[in-house]
Amino acid sequence: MKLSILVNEGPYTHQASDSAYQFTKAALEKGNEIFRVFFYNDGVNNGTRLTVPPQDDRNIQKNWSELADKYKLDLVVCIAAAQRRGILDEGEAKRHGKGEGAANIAPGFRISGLGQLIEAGIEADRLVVFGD
Amino acid sequence: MKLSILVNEGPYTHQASDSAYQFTKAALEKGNEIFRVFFYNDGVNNGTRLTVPPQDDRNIQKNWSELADKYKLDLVVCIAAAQRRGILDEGEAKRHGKGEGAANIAPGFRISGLGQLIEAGIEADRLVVFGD
Amino acid sequence: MSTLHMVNKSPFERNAMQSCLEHTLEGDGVILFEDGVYGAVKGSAVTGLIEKKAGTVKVYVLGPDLAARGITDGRIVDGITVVDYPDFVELVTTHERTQSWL
Amino acid sequence: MSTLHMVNKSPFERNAMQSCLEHTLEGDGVILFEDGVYGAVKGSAVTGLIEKKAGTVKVYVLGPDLAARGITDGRIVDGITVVDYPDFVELVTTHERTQSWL
Amino acid sequence: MSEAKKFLYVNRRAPYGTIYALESLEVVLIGAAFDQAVSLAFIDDGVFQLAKGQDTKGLGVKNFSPTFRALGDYGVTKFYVEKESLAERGLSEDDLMPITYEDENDGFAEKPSLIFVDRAEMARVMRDQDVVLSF
Amino acid sequence: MSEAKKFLYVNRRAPYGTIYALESLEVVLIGAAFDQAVSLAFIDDGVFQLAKGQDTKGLGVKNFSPTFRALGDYGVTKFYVEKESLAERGLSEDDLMPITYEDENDGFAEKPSLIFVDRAEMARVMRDQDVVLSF
Repeated sequence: MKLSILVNEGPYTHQASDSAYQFTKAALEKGNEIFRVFFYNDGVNNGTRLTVPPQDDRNIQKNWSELADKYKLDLVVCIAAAQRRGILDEGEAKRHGKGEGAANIAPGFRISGLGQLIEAGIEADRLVVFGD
Repeated sequence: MKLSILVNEGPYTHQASDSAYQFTKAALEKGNEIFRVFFYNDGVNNGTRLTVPPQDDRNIQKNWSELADKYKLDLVVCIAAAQRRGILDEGEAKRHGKGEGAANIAPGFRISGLGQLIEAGIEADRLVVFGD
Repeated sequence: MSTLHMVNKSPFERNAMQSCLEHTLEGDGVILFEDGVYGAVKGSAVTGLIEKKAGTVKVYVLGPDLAARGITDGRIVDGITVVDYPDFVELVTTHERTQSWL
Repeated sequence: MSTLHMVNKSPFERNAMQSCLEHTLEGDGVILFEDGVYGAVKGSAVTGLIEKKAGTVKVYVLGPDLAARGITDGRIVDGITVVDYPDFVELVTTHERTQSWL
Repeated sequence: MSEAKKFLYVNRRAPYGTIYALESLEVVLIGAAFDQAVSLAFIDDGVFQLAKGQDTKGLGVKNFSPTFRALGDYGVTKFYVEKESLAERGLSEDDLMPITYEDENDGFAEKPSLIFVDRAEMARVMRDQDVVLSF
Repeated sequence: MSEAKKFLYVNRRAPYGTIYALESLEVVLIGAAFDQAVSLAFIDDGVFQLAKGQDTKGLGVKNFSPTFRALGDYGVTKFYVEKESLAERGLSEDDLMPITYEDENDGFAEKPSLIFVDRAEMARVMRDQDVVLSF
């Protein structure tokens, strides 16, 4: 079956991102297709490459990036929510004059518009929402 | 009177940072001393210089930075909480190999240890906590 | 046309589980996960909310979340099914839609 | 040795206001702000929680948060004082400590 | 793209204390361009989003409540509001903003967008959907 | 620095669903080095933090509950646990981890750190503080 996932909370603070990750992984391992994982609200903070979690803790961003790499997942960070919270790709960083090297989007994530969430709802058989 | 402020949530998602800002401003305007504003949990996200809020919205980071500038406030972001969430100063960015220009700490904020929160509790007459 | 309702909040802290249960219809499923698993425990102040719905709604609880919180299966209300992540995925696919009670 | 209790959560969504009120002592103050201001409104399902404590505890509500939510002063429970941010600061300094019910 | 799906946006949170109400509305606005069947549900603290007379100047945040009144122009005309949620909060229907739309199939007659339903009806509205979004 | 202040850490949230319990504990650990009078209060869902037998392997997150048992070594020996909060959640005192400390003023005798109090006593504990921290 074709599933889309919506993640509304950032890493570590709420369990939402962990739950979404475990769910997505289980869905893929069972042979389901993941049309898209969309990150909204504080969920955009999952897509920063700057986190440095404690050595004995999981690295949530890396978990997502690796899953994306393995299964060719489409991880989309909402541009409006990302701007409010300071998640930028190179184009955005340049456009807003944040300086060379300031882009903090993590590998495997891309920034795009909210229409991608609507499309995820239209194209998938089920949309599953994880939040606070 | 000497006050310390603790902010446990990030900008925009919860009202906590707005409330803390309005409270701190009112306290200063009434002639109180603010010993320190400490940012913990997702509160560390108030200290990113990368936010680009909509034109018709307030800029919470800038509000804090300007208040700090005007009143010589000590805005401290917890280092452990900041590492989990991807808020880094230049030293941290270099130490963790995040690349040139990756530091995203905003003007007027500094990164330091949790001891600074305990000290804020010890040294101030009142510690006021804003969170979710 | 049944719905899988997803509840991830403690029923002692928030009104999500109660509100969810008041909006379920015959044949719906409810999965308790994250802090929502506390709603599945016997002998608490909110156990009645779940028990009242036992006849019309099927309730599931996520095992890994129970284990993390030190809740043994013996403390779960009779009739609630303990599931794992693959089962959770299965439940999503076998209900027509999901609704998250955030 | 009185405490200023700070409540910023809707009493319909969370248990913070109720838990707070059950832990107040004679002479304490309670300030309702952010979504906590909904607890100050007359004629709701939780109005009784505040009214029950009216004799022992002084309750304040933050005006700017009321206005944002469209709540006029006439709808506030009698005996609750509407305050602004400078008053809020004053309340913090005139109580011995603050306790936030997050 | 497949044929039109039924999207329901469930609003259970108060405005301003958190951003969820506002960011949900931003999705509704974008979603309106997609030619799907859109409804909004207001239950629990979500009904507070529709309160009359919101004035956020004292907080320095944006009052987004007028945007609800503009949704009719985007073809979003079904706002299901739960009666029990209003009553529990000491609210009556008159405490909410009047929200209307112009019905293009009826000579652009102005019609109410707010549909007051009881909890049992709300449960049926929820089940009559393809995609249910909550924030 | 001024003389020792009384710090109370109030825990009202369940573990794992949110990070507040863990990050509160991290403050307690750092705070223990400051030679202040430290107490912890567990009320409402906070009592769940002390539950026996927590096993987080299935979630891939760190089980931090053993850290509570180590706090005695840092001089943090007063864990006030509210009886009503336990009862409402179907818990008894036996469902909690045993937490003890060695009393250096009493020949390092092992003593319980958990102090079970009713709600009225908890209210008095809270008022007997200089600084009350909640996360």
